[in-house]
Amino acid sequence: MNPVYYLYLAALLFTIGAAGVLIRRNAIVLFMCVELMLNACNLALVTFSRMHGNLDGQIIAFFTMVVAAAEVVVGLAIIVSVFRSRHSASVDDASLMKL
Amino acid sequence: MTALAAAASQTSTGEAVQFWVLGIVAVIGALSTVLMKKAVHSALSLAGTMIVLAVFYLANGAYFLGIVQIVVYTGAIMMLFLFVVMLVGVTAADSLKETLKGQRWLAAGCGLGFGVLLIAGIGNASLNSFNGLGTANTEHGGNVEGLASLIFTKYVFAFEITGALLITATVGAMVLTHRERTERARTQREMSEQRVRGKQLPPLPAPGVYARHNAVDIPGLLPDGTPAGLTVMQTLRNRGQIRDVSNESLDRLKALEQRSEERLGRGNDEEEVAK
Amino acid sequence: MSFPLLTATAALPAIGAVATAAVPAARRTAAKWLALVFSLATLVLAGIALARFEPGGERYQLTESHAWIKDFGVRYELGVDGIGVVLMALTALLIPFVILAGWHDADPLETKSSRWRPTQGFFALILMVEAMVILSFEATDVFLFYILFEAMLIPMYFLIGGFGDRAHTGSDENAAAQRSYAAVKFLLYNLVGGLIMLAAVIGLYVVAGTFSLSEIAEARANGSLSMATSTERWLFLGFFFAFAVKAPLWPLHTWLPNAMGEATSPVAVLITAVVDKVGTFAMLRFCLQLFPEASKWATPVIVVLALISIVYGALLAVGQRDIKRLIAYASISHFGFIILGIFAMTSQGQSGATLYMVNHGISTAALMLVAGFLITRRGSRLIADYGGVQKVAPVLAGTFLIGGLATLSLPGLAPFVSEFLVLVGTFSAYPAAGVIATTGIVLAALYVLVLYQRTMTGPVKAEVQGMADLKVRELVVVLPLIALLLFLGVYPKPLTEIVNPAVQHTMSDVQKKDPQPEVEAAK
Amino acid sequence: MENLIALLVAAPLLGAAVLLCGGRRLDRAGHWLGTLLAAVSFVIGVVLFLDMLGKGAEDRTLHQKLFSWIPVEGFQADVAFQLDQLSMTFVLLITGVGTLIHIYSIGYMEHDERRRRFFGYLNLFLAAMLILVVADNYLLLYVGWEGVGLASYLLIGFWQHKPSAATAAKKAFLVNRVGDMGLSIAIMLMFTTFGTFAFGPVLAATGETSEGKLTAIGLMLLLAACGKSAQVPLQSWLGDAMEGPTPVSALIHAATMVTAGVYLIVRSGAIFNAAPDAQLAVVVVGAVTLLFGAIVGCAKDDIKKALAGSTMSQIGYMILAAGLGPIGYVFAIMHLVTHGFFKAGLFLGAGSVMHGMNDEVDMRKFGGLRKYMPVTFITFGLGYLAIIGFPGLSGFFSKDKIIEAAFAKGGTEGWILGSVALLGAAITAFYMTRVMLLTFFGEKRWQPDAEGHQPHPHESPKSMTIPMIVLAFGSVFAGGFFSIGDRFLNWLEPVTGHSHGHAPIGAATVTAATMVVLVIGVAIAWAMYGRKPVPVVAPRGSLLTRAARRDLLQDDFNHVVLVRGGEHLTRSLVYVDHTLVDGVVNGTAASMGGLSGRLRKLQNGYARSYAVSMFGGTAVLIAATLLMRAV
Repeated sequence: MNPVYYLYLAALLFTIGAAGVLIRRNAIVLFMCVELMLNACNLALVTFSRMHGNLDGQIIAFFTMVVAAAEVVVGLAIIVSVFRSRHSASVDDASLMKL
Repeated sequence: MTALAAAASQTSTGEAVQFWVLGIVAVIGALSTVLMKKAVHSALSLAGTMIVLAVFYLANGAYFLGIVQIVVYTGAIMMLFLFVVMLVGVTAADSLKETLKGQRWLAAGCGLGFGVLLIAGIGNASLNSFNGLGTANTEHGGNVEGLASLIFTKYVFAFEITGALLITATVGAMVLTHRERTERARTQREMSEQRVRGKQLPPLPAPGVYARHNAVDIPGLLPDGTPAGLTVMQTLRNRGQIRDVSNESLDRLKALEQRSEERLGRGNDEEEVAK
Repeated sequence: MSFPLLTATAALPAIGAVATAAVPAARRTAAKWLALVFSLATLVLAGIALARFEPGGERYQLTESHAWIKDFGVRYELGVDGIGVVLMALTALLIPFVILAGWHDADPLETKSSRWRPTQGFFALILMVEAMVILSFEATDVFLFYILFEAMLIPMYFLIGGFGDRAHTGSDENAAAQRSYAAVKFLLYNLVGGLIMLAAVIGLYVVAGTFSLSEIAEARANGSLSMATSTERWLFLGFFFAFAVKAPLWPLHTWLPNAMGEATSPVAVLITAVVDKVGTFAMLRFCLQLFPEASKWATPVIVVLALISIVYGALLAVGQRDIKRLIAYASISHFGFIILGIFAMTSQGQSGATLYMVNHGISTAALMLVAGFLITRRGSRLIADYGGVQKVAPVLAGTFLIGGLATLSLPGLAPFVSEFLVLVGTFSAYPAAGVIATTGIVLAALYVLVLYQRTMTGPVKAEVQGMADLKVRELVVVLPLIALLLFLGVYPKPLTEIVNPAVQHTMSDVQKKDPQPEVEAAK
Repeated sequence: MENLIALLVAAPLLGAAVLLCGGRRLDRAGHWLGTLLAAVSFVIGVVLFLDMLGKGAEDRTLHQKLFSWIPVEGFQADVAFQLDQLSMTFVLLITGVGTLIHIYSIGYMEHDERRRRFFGYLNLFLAAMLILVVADNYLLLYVGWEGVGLASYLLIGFWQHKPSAATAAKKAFLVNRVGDMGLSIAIMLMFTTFGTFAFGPVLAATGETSEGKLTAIGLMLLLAACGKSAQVPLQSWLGDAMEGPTPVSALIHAATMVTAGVYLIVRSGAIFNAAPDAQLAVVVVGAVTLLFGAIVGCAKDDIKKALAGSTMSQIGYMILAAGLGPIGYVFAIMHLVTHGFFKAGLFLGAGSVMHGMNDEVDMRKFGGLRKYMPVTFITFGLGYLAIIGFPGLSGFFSKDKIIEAAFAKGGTEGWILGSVALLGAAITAFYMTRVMLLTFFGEKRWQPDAEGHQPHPHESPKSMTIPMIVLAFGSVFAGGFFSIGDRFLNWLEPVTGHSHGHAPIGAATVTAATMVVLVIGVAIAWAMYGRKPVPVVAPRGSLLTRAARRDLLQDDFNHVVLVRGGEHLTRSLVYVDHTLVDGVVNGTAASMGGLSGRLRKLQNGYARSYAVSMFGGTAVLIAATLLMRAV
């Protein structure tokens, strides 16, 4: 088997995640979809690392995980505080950004 | 070690079988993450996908990342998600009905186009030769050692920055979710006591409630017809600009009553005559 | 290095603007005097420049040149030829009168708070406009000129939109809406023109590699810079469009009546007598000098448009019911004459056009300012609201009549000289156009006399009864203008002497010679 | 001597400036100052005249260049004067009659609070008229030409509070402007043809250009003359101009300004001589106006308007004579001078009558005034006799010469023109007799004025009668003085040239014919107005009478075609400007606004929508990258 298939899988997962971001309204699920996209990227990075025969790709994937963790922490905190004030986790409810 | 290194540098049939089986599981998990109505189900599906991905990392020779993926991602982050889902309400099921006009079609179109383009791009790239991680992993005595030597040498600056990022994120999360309360909340009892002990028991009648005028300088009338000076605003009271029409209006009230009485009385008389 | 006289002339009003704006709210009168003093000082400097200008000398004199934006070859380059120096002097001359005439136009309304200080702003903006206009008459760098050409819109916008004529009919809200409409229209029209010009300026840079007028002209003259015919034409059109909007030429004129009608009359003078002159001036300096072939190519169309402007503006002036709009349409007609004179490309036509710019500035200022005094007294701009003013305010009526007679180019007053020169110049190049333009003098008489008859003569209207005659301040505004009109009408030689050499340069730029009289040609 | 020419102009100009700018302080002495300066100008004129008489006929012309007026490359306009015999004649007429009328106005305008200004305007007129006649080039002549137009405008509208006066003034100026247009085009044509517009070079070079050019110049000059001299088709303003004070009518609209057209044509004689077509047009205009004015004069009941019709008709004679070429130039000017005397006298007489009759102008409300105003009657009567051509008086000599010259034109043309001139003489006799009879003879038909005052006719003060007497002298003797020994002919010939035509009929026959038609005219008038009482209210009259009362429908034509048409044109143009020209712009603005309104909806505030855009954008970027790589 050619490891390129991992890349195809990563692309597929990334696209599914992206579509999820566009379709879902629940902010939590939205975040999960973002995580899915990040994971897909990580998979691609790990595969590249293997292909190129050095560890830099894995390092980047590692950093991605760290950043994702930080992002999730802050993002979930925001969701919680928005939920407290609005009693809704729907991103469509926060639509004041228009004329 | 050598066996593992060999597994990393070439694709065995076993890996192919594992890829096709687990790959399908991963895609199903991703799809159900997107399509499940309840957030809990989505979270669980995502956790599944992530475990599959961890296996793939291991298969690709990224042993450290594979473990981290399970411990940090599936173990910590997904739990955090679940906590928040609980906080927001487990039962809250999303309606999957689209409210934005054309959003779903656009999303689907874009997603499809994007996917096709991505896959086409990968297909176009000349990726047929690969080196495998054998030498890279064995150079420092193993995958973890290899990563460590990179992180603490080449990427040490980025590493420190990510540390700062994590601290900031932690503080940020605390700031965002923390609600400040500097004094003790008042009990219901205290509130009702305060209401009774205040200067005025009921809210003041507004000008014109009982009055025949609605001008601000004319006091409202108490039920007995006398003016309630307190209903006029402080400034006017201080200036002495209260128009006292109590007597007029009382007289007028009396005249009205008298007239109506006369009319009623006559009516009564007639009724009596009729009887 | 010698004293930078041109920079000083432009900088002084700019400094004055800042100083005036900085005067505290309560010291309103001080702000007015400050503005007046600065404008008079500018006039002195402009007078010195005029005196130091040698008509027979170099084409551009009193030049200054400093590098500005090196990467694009933009230079801060100043210099005046006979046309520029005369127009610069005209601007410096008119501003003190504008300030004096608008002495009370921006006094704050009582209802506003004490921190409200429109007066300072009004006079500061006027001085700002003066600074920019003067500098644009001096700029010999295309890019510098473009920046000024656009920048002067900003103070003008606020002057029109922020300080409307208090004599309006209908409600305050309605008047405010009208005013902002006029201001926005002014701005948009001129911005569109400026935008197209910007494209042409960039195009010019791409073709020529420099913004310096003298360098481009020199390169064109010695053949080191040749433009393709179509390139030259497009660039010409880009420049000309902007100037035609500013001038304004039919059919790009509709912003002018609105702007002049809604603005206070000093600001209206500023628009038509000062700012618009930049447009016609730029036609002479940039269009003809940079694009001589394209100018000649476009001449037939421009002459026709100018003729339409003349007749159309005059006819519309006859049909107006609002005094200030009437004067605005009259100005459109006069701008038609100026453009006609420029593009007739004869010595008489171009000298006449230059004189016309000066004389039109003075005569319109006189007429418009007197009209403003009249309107302030009665509180209405409608012609029908007046009648018999002559009986109650004879001096006002007399000055109004003289302003009107200047507008209709009566011989003996300055505009006649320029108008006749334009007509002769046009006639010798395009006889038919000359004849059509001549009808303008009949129509001018019509609208001026109808205006005078309806407002000044006849039985005294009740509302006009007891109208005060001109006060000292107003006389100080009007009488010098009238004296100038008379002087330049009888003895325009000082002006023509300065203008003639510059016109000869322009004529040689476009490589045109005056048509020879038939009899001499036969010899 | 030359410098005196500038002084000649400067005196009244100074007067105008002082009187108009001087303010109320000068109210008490203003009229004296004005009159004095007019007289000074007259005296200077006389001095110049005497000096001129002392020289030989060939070097009588004086030149004076004051300064270069408009020096532009290839275009030289100077303020320069030229005083020759022709100009001299006019200078004496203008300053002489002008001074008399200044004196007359002192009395006539006594009760007007704006008398100072009136004298200022009169002085302004004198200055402009003098510039007109002593200019040495057409452009300076144009300055005077417009200057007298301005003065005329100011004086006709002197009583501005009357809407009719204001309208009449405006009309006069506008109609004149049409004529001025002709003059300016003529000057432009001269400039392009000759390269100059000074009299000397232009008139000397007429042989060097084509006849077509000269005809065009001639026709344009004729247009100018028509405007200023109230000739058909630009005659309509003169009748209305009678709204002005009577001295103005006498000076400007009878004696001097309206004759400027004749001056222009005679001055440009060389051009017309070389352009027979233009000359023919001049003759036609003169002949038509001659009859037109006479007919209008017959029908008017307003004494001043009747005289205005007469003025028009008499100027028609002059234009006719001027159009005849060298045969007629001298006689045109001679008639102009004698007409200046007797018409000014007639107008002053009319003013005197009005002065005594509470400013009544309707002749049907006069009658029998000869006993009450003897001086006016006698001077007016002498003027009357002069204008109808009573043998021995001024008009007889000058008009007779014109009729002779008309016949002498030769051919059918000569016969037609001669007959028209004769017919005109008959009509002149008729309407002037009518004026005379209605005013001074017959019953008293006096009516109280609007305020109910019964008129008490009385003789006017000395300041008014003396000028009338002086003018009456001129009316009686000027013609004879000029004609005996061909004095006037010899005086002007060096400037205008002269040629004797070959009359098909003898001079005596013409004179006899003139006498016959004169008697017929007078007789008819006597039969109609002398024999039987005249109704106070005008009878309806024949179709021609009614048309003549309305100036032969000229005004109606103007009103319908020009005024109404113009109103419609301007109104529709205002509409077009607002809806079409402005509409395109506003439409563009509105469509931009609409477009931005649509585009604004894309900004709906939903983060997911924005995300789709970003995602789509990314897809496009990837596609672009791939494509670029593929290429």
